[in-house]
Parts: sequence; C-alpha cells; structure tokens
Amino acid sequence: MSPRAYSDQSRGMPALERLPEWTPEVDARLARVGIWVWIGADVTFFAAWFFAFFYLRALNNNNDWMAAGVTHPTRAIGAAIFLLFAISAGLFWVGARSVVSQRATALIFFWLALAAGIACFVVQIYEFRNLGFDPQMGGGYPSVFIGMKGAWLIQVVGSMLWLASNIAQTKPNGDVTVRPASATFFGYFLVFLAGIGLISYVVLYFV
Amino acid sequence: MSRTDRTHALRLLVAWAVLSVIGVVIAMQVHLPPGNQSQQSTDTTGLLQLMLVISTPVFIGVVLFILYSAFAFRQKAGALEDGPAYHGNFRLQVAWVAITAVIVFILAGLGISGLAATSSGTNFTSSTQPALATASVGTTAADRLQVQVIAQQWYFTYRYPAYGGVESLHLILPVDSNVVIHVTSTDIIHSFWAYQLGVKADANPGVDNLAYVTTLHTGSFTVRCAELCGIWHGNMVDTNGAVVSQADFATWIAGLQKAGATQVLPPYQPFYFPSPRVKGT
Amino acid sequence: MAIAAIGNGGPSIQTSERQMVLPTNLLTGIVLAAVGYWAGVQLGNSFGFNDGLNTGVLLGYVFASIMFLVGLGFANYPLARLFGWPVAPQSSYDEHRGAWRYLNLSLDHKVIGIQYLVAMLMAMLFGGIGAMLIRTSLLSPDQAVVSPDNYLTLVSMHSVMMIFVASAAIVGPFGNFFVPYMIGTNRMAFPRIEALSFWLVPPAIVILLASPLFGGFPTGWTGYAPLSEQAGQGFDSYIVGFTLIGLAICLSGVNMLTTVMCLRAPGMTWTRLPIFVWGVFSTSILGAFAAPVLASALSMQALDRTINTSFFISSNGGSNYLWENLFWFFGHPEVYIFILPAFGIVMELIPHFARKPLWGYRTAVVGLLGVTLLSWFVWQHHLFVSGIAPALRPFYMLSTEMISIPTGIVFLVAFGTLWRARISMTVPMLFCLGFLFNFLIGGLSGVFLSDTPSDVTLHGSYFSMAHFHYTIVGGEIFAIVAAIYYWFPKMTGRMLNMTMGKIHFWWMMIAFNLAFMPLFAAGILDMPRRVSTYLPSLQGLNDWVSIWAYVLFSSMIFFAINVIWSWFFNTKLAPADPWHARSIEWELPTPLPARNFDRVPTFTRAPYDYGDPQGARPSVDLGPEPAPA
Amino acid sequence: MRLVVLVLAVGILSALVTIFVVGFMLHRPPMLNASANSNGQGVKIHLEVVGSVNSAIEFPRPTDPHPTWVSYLPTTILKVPANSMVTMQIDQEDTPSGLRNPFWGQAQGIVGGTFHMAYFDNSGNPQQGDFTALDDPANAAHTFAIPDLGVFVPLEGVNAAAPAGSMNVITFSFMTGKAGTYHWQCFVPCGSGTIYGNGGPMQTTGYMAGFLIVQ
Repeated sequence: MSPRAYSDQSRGMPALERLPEWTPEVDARLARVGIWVWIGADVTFFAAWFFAFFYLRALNNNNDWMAAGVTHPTRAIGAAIFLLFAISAGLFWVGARSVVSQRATALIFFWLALAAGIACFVVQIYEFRNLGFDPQMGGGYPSVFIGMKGAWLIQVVGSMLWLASNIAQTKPNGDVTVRPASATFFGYFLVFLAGIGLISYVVLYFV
Repeated sequence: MSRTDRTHALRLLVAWAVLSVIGVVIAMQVHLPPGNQSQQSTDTTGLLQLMLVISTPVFIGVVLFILYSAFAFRQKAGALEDGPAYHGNFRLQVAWVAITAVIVFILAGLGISGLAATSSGTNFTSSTQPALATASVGTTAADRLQVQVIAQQWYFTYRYPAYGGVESLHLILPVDSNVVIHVTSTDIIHSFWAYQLGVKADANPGVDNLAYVTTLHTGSFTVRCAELCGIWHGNMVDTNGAVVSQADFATWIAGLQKAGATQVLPPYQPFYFPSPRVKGT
Repeated sequence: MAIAAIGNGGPSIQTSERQMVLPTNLLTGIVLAAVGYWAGVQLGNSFGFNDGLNTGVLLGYVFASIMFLVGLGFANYPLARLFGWPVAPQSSYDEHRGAWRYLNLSLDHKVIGIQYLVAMLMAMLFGGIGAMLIRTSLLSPDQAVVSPDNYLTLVSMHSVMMIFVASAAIVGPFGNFFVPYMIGTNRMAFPRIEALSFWLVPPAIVILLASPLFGGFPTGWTGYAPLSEQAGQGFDSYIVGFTLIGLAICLSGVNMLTTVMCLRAPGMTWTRLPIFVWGVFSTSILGAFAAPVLASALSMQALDRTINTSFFISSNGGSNYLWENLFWFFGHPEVYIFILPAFGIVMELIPHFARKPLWGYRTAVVGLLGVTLLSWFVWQHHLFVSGIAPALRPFYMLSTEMISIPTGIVFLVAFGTLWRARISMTVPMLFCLGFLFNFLIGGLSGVFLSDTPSDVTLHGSYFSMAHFHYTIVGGEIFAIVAAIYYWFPKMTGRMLNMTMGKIHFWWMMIAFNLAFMPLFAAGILDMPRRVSTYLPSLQGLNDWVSIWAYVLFSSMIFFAINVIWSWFFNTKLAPADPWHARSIEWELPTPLPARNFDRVPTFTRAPYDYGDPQGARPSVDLGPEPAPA
Repeated sequence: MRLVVLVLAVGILSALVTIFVVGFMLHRPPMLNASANSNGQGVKIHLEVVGSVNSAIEFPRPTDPHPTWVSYLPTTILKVPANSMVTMQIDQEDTPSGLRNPFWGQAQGIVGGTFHMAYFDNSGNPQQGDFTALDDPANAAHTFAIPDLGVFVPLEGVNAAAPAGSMNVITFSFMTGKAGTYHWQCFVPCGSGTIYGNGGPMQTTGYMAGFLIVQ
C-alpha cells in the first residue's frame, strides 16, 4: 500500500454501503459484551446490600439486629416471589432462543413471562404491606430487608417494562425480529436478576 | 547504551548524589511536630523525620531529571527532528520496579513494626491499637491508667473509672505512666486528637475505641476534634489538657471526687448507646 | 433488507423516533422538570412520614431529573419500542441541526464531548467560587465573615462540585470525543447511553446548587452518617446529585469498555492502543464497578432519612462503620477514576512533544492496570484511626504503599520518553511537566499518610487536604488544562492563544504551589480539615494561602477568557496538525467531518513511532479507492 | 451578535452567582449589643427559651422561617465588654427533655458557683432558690454553655403541673475573659425530629447556637 496522507480529497467519497460495526454480527457482539459488563456492575450494586446484611448481622449493635418482635416474614410468600420471577426469566429465555424460527411461539412465551413478572410484582407489594414489622421501630434486619427487596423490585419493574417493549417488537420487521441478539442478551439479564432473587431469598428468609 | 547516553547519565548521577547529600543534611535539621511529650509522639516525630529523609533524594532526583531534560533535550529552534527510537529497556524497568518495591517494603515494615506490640508490652510505638496482638491490650492491667473520652456535640469530657468514674472537663494525665484511652461517643462520629501526645482515635457511638499513650514530660496539650461533626466542629478545642506530676494528679483527682462530681452520673460503661429509638423522640 | 435498514442508519430512523406528542428539546425538558419537581414534592409529602419533609424533596429531585430526561427525548426510543413503532440503531452523527444541537439530545460523540467540556468548565467555575468563599472566610479565625453553618455548606458544596468535575472531566470531554477516532470507529457502542451519561450531569449540578435553598448540608463530600442524617433537606441534594453522577460514571464506563473491546478497527491491536485509551479503559473498569456501590450506599441514606430505617444508627442495630466502609469502597477507586485518565493524557502528550516513541509502552499499560487492580484493596487506609479491625491495618498499609510501585512506573515511562528527546516546549508540554512536579509532591506526601503510625498525626488534618489537592488540582486539573490546549484545535477548529497559554502556565503553577505548599505545614501544626476557626497563631499562614488562592483563581479566569475569545471571536481556522503529531486524530481534516470515517480504516502502525525512518507514513489506511461508478 | 450573546450569558451568570454569594455572606442573625446598657460593674442580658418560635411570649418572631423550631430569643449573637461581669436572665418556657450526659446537670464556671431559679414544684406551686446542679438531670430542658469560658448552666424544664404559659426564670452571672469570639450552645439534644436530637436548630446560628462577641 502506498503511503498516502489522509487529506481533504478523501471527503465526499462514496461510502461503502455499510461499515462493519453496523452489521448484525457486531450488534450481537456489542449486546453480549455490554450486557456482561452491565451485569458485572449490577453485581457490585447488590454486593453492597449483601455486605450490609452480613456486616450488621455480625455487629448486632445494641442487640438490635432483630429488634424485639421482629421475625422473618413468611417463607412461602418469599418463595412465591422468587419463583414467579424465575419462571418469567426462564420463559423469556426460552422464547428468545426461538424468536426468529417460530415467532408465534416465542410471542406466547413472552406474554407468559410478562404475566409471571407482573404477578411477582403484585405478590411483593402484598408482602411489603403485611411484613409484621415496621422499619421505623429500628432493627438492622428490617432495614436491610426493605432496602434489598426494594432495590431488587425496582430492577424487576424496569425489566418488565423492557420485556413489554420486546413483545411489542416481536413482529415482522420489528426490532426483536431483526436483531434477535437484543432479546437473547436481555434474557441473560433476567436470569441474572432471578439469581439475585434466589440468593436474597435464601439470605433474607433463612440466615 | 551509546556514549551520549553515558555522558548524560553520568552528569545526572553526580549532580543527584551531591544534591541529595545536601538535601538529606538539611532534612535532618528540620524539627517536626508533634514533639516528645509522650513515647508515641516521640516515635511519630522520628518516623516523620525518617520519611522526610528517605523521600528527599527521590524528590531531588525527579525534579533534577525534569529540569535537566527540559534544558538538555530541547528541540532546536525551528527544527522538527525526531529523537532516537528507544522503545524501552527491560533491565532498566525491572531495576526501577525492584528499587521502588524495596523502598515500599522498608516503609511498610517500619509501619508494621510500629503497630506490633506484645500483649504484655508497655511502650507502644504507635498510639493505635496493636495490630499483631490480641485486641484490647492492657485494658485491665493495674499498672495502666484507664481513661474514657466521651465525645458529644460539641465537647469532650473524660471519665476516670479507677476513681469512681468521676467526669472532668479537661484531660489531666500523670507523667511517666502508661495510659489506655477508651474513646467513645454519645451521638455521632468525632475524632479525639490529642496533638502533643500523638494520639488520634475516632469516637463512634456504641464503640470502645482504644488508644495508648505513655506520658514522658509534663506540660499542657491541645485536644481537638479531627472528624467533621457539625456546626461547632472547628470550636471543639480544649487547650487545657495537661500532663502533670504524679502528686499533682493525685491531689487534682481527689478534689474532683470531693466535689461530688459523680453524684448524678450513671455507672461507668465502656460505651453508651444514645437513646432515641424512633427519630425525633 | 433488514441489514440495509440497519446499515445506513440515519434520518429515516430518526423520524421513527419523533412520533411523540410534544416536541422533545431542552425547553420541554426544563418545563417537564418543573412539573416533575412539583409532583414529587406533593407525592412525598402526602405520605406523612416523620421525616422532616425529606421524602418530598427527594422525590421532587428524582421526578424532576426523570422528567427532564424525558423532555429531552430519552423516552422516545423506549416508547417507540413499547408502542411497536419501527426502531433501529440511531445514526451516531448529527449534521442536521446547527449549533442548536449542542443544547439538545445528540448521539454524536463529538457533540457530546463538547457538551461535556462546557458543562465541566461551568461546574469548575462554581466549585472555584466556593473555594474562594472558603478562603475568604478563613482570612480571620473568628468566624466573622461567614457563619459556621454556612461555612460548612460552602465546604460541602465546593467539595462535591469538584468531585463531580474531577470524576467526569477527562473521560467525559476527551474520552467521548477522541476514543472513537483513536480506535477507528464512527460511533460509541451505545450512543444513547453515552448521551444519557452526559445529560445526567446538568441535573446533578443544578440539584447540588439548589442545596442552600434548603439550608445546605454540613457533611463535606464524605457525607458521614449519622451527621448526614442530622442534616436538613439540603442533604437530599447530596443524595440525588451524587447518585446521578454515580450513574453517569457507571454508564459511561460500561459504554467505554464495550466500545474499546468491540469496535476497534482492523489493525488497532491491544498493543497499538494509544495510551490515553488505556487510561480511559482502566478508569472505565473502576467507574463501571465501583459507582454502583455508591448508589446502594446512597439509597440506604435515603431510606434512613425518609422511612426511618436504621442502616447507620448504631443504637438501633445499624452502624456508622457500614457507611464508612461502603463509601470508601467506592471512594478509593473513585480517586483513581480521577487520576488514571490524567496519567493517560500525560503519557499520550509527552511522546508527541518529545518526538520519541512512548518508552516502555507495555510497562506503562501494566502500571495502569496495576493501579486499577490495587485500588480495590486499599479503602480502609481512610479508616486507620476509626477503630475498625486493627488487625487488618498492616495489610491495608502494605497495599496502599504498594500502589506507589505502578505509579512509579508512570514516572519511569515519562522519564524514558524524555531521555535524549527533542522537546519542543509548547504549552501542553509545560503543563505535562508541571503535572509531573505536582504529582510527585502529592505522591510523596501520600506515603506519609499511608503509614499508620504517622497517619495517626496527619489523618484528617490539613496535611491530607493539601495532599489530595496536590494530586487532584496539581495533577488532574493540570492534565485537563494540558489536554484542552492540546486538543482544542481539533475539537473546535480554533487554536488557543499560546502566548496567553505560557503566561497562564507560570501564573497557575506558581500560584498553585505557593497556595498549597503551606497547607502541609498547617496540617503538621495541628489544623484539622473543614474547620471554620483555627489557632490565631496560624492566621498569617492562612492569609498567605488565601491571597495565593485568589491568584490561582484569577489565573483560571485568564484561561477562561483565552478559551472563550479563541473559540468564538477568532475566525482563523486551525491547521489540521498544528503539533506535527503522528496519532490518528491529527491525520483527519479540521474541521472534522460529521461522519468520522466513510470507510473502515485499517491501522498500519503504532501511534508513536517517532524516530523510525518509516514513521512519516500515515497511521491509518482507508482502504482502496472505490472503483468509479 | 456573538458578543451580545456572550455579554448576556456572562451577565446572567454573574448575577446569579452574586445573589448566591451575597445570600451566604449576609445571612446571619441580628446582634444584641449588651455593651450599650452597660452600667458600672457589668451588663445584663435577658433571653427567652421557647419550645417553638411561634409560642414566644416576650420576644415574638412572627416571620421566622422555622416557626416550630426550639430557639433562644430574641437572638443568639451577644456582644459584651471584655473582663466584666455579665448577668444573664433566662426565661425558660420549654418542657423537660433530659440530658444525655448527666454531667451537664451541674452548673460550672459561674460567679458564686450557684444560679438562682424561680420554678414550679410537682404540685404546681411557684418556688425559688439557689442551686449548684439540677436534682434530676432528666428535668433539664436546655443548657446555656460557653465551653471556651468554662460556663455551663443547666436550665430546668417547666414542671408539667405548672399552669399553662408559665416559665422558669434562671439568673446567674459569669465573667467574660479577654476579647475574642466565643461560641455558645445547648447540651440537651433538643432538636426534635433529627437523629440524636442534635440537628436542625442545634446546628443553626440564631436558634440554639450562637456567639458571644467579647470586646
């Protein structure tokens, strides 16, 4: 190749019809790497909450980690919350794999996933309203319980909105149909969130 | 390594050696606080002195190199020629890393030895809790004067559990004695800083934070708060702390007990949990 | 078809995103923000918590920020997706909206870089004014000028504002602007996230500036609980503003990491990556993974202040150590978020002005990544006297002092590059050398602080204050100024006035050192940080510092005049390569075309191959000429 | 055109900044210059302590931004002559909230070591006498403390049995030292609604925090 300084003549050259970073392959790559980095960031976000849990539990200042009258909420409800979201994540994951080949089936899976997610949200709100303890009355455990569950719930709501938008785009020439990668790797995030749900279930209800 | 390289290096080396010697000599003349009122402040002064001496040649070397290259390695006026294409010298890099590492480990060793103390040790070289000993060293030993520092917004008060838990406005310590200072707070975070004693320890609600001091000379010292604690943080100063002779201390504390200062005080505790359970009540 | 639709992403796609009821622009954003604030306050106060009306202010700020972003048009893409409208990756270049685009949501990384630059300079001005007020009130020890509660508010706002600036002022303007060029791509990985990471900053600044209207807050930038929970509604500004900035840091980190990992052009191997990109890359690692911890900790503060949980109330089963640990677990990586890109800038600029290859490139990269790794294991050196875990202090002392090894590598690389160089003493080069000098002092004083026994005396005193001002102002700000002088012609097409630049350097350098050197003495002479009064014996010293602080501030005003004048009133177009530098961005024409590369560039050499006979060849090959149609 | 825009922008910016700065510099409570009513051997100062500003009897402050805050009235910036005796009369109208550190229940650093207090006993009858300390620290409503002068005086809360609108009148004297600015504060955590009761009025000059300007 001849050494050729890049000069103004090179402007106005006809563009190649597409630059590589616009291809579906690159799109998929961006989605994959991006979602992994984002999950990593979210891991540290929740790690802080788990650190708070175990740190305060170990310190047990003023013997007030579990203030008088504070007990673990019903495990069944906690299990229901976690399972509903796990189902939602799983359904979406499965649907996203076949979104190109059988779009109709995928759509059904997506709708079911959304329903499960909303149910999870409803049950969580119900649990918040019937906790049996009031964070105002002190205690480390109630604080961490409210905080960790709340932080998780906010991300659940956000991901459900995004899931709904995926449903809307699962149509001929819709974004999901054209770029299935976006749905696939969003599925990764849902599964990760379900995993956090499982850990927090074990920690908050059994430890 | 061409000849030019060698000449430049030689010049720099000589200049650096000469200047460093001068610098070190000067650095050794500098008298650094916090002074010698206690064993701990004496050792802190020595450590600061040592660090100053160690870092002087480093400082001189770097500044010398910057100035030298700024003048010796200039582009000719109006010219635009490239320098030699040196891409790196593995041996030099390894050597540099090794040297810095050695310095770092020497300093860290000094610091750790300062923190090290046997559980029976009397003279700690740092006022912080001994890191390599079981926690709460000597908090029960009879040969140590136990003093509690109670930080509150915005004043330090002091209790002497061995004397009926009397409480005082100022910190008075006997000379030539090993003191264990228990720092705690009744509201938010403060930091107990007895400057001339070389003692600093945060005061946290519900925590008994230990500091150790061995008084060597009589004289007054300043106590102030070193952690932002609200509007009067800057005013949380007491210049009336004092190290006094054993006899003076005995008479002072006796008078304090006679004054009945303990009549309204609660029993002595290692720390006090401030009350309100719900905010605002 | 689908691929083509993705391919020439452009106007057709943007129309699909403008199917909104109301036009999305800055004005809409401001109006919606006001509405959102009102709604948030009403909602928050309607709960009737025993919270000193903090819930209302918090929700007001949150809603205002969200509605502001909606009004700017950040909701267009999600809503278009939600309503099933056609969407596709948006064009990342923006030529259809003149100067107005700088005031609106733009996905062009060049526009975002400029937006960031202006916003950061504004924030720096506000923070600087705060510093001047602080020094003014410290002219006398008797708290006569500013009452102590307002003094602490000043300190807090100065510190938090400057933290905002320091954490985004390099990756924001220069990272966003130049990383795509340096790796040979047309866009960032996620242009919308990139734009979001900028548009979170103005709300944060405004919210912080609103704090005095609610009584300010007395906590400094560390926001230690429980003091922060005694503070009034002013502290809610800290919570929301800092959360927004943390989110911005995290998002831009995610975006940068993905971009550098995925979008490097052919030939741009990891070992050819310009060292500045390495600096941004390592910073992004810290930003992406440390900032979320801050978000969690701040939400704990918010919960404590609104629904009266007790995360940090030790008498109710919480602990103030929890905040100290979480905050510094974020906070120490944060200070390397400040300085790593500054290392990148200095090591990027020195080769071009020394006209030598970067000496020990790989070692430099190892140094940057070493700092990145170590900075996760040092946070408790801020807590040496706090009473936490005495047995761990030797470890944190060691890890802290070990950081001086990779930091020393940076100096080694700079020296190796300067060795037998052909230095042209331009203004950016002067600032780089100034950086080396100041950061040397900052680093050496850091060793004094890292050693626990000596830290007992120095901790929380003006010594540590002088230390981090030497690293951040003398280090990072000097690097930023160097970068502005260096890249300004490429970013704006105008040269800065270099005579004024030389004056500015000596003015700033002398004033800075004369202002901050005495503060080491003040610290050793028993003057704690953040005090509104001090020993009368120290008044002479403090007055001296204040006077030189004014001089320092005026030097920055001088610099601002230079920038404004050269930018808007100097009509002369800058040459494409004023520095005769050989890295890619200088091989592109000035002004830069709206679309970075019409075709995929192929990198043919490292960016710093001065001194080798082949060096003159362009670093990038744009592929074969297209056959004439 | 550009010039106009520039001037406009700079003008608006500097205007905002000026407002901001001036707001900071000028925001301080009024000063009570007691040196004015100085007779031969000293000065008198009359203060009122109320549980909430809007319930003030002697020194009402109708336009106060925080009408529900506990506060010293009329102001907390007191100017007194150096090396002279200051006689304080404090009308204490607040109810007891108790001392966290009972140590502050003792009066210290005042002339004669005792303060005179007119108060109400548990059956609501007015009493008075000289005291060196409160019999029960839990009865303290506030304290008047100038730490740098070593002056600490507890102020007993109005007994619940007392008739409505009644006040405890505490009088004592202390010597001002050499010229200087001394801060004074309250050691009872009385800033209700804030953690550990030390926020809000406790950290705002003009309410429970102030200066004694000695010159």
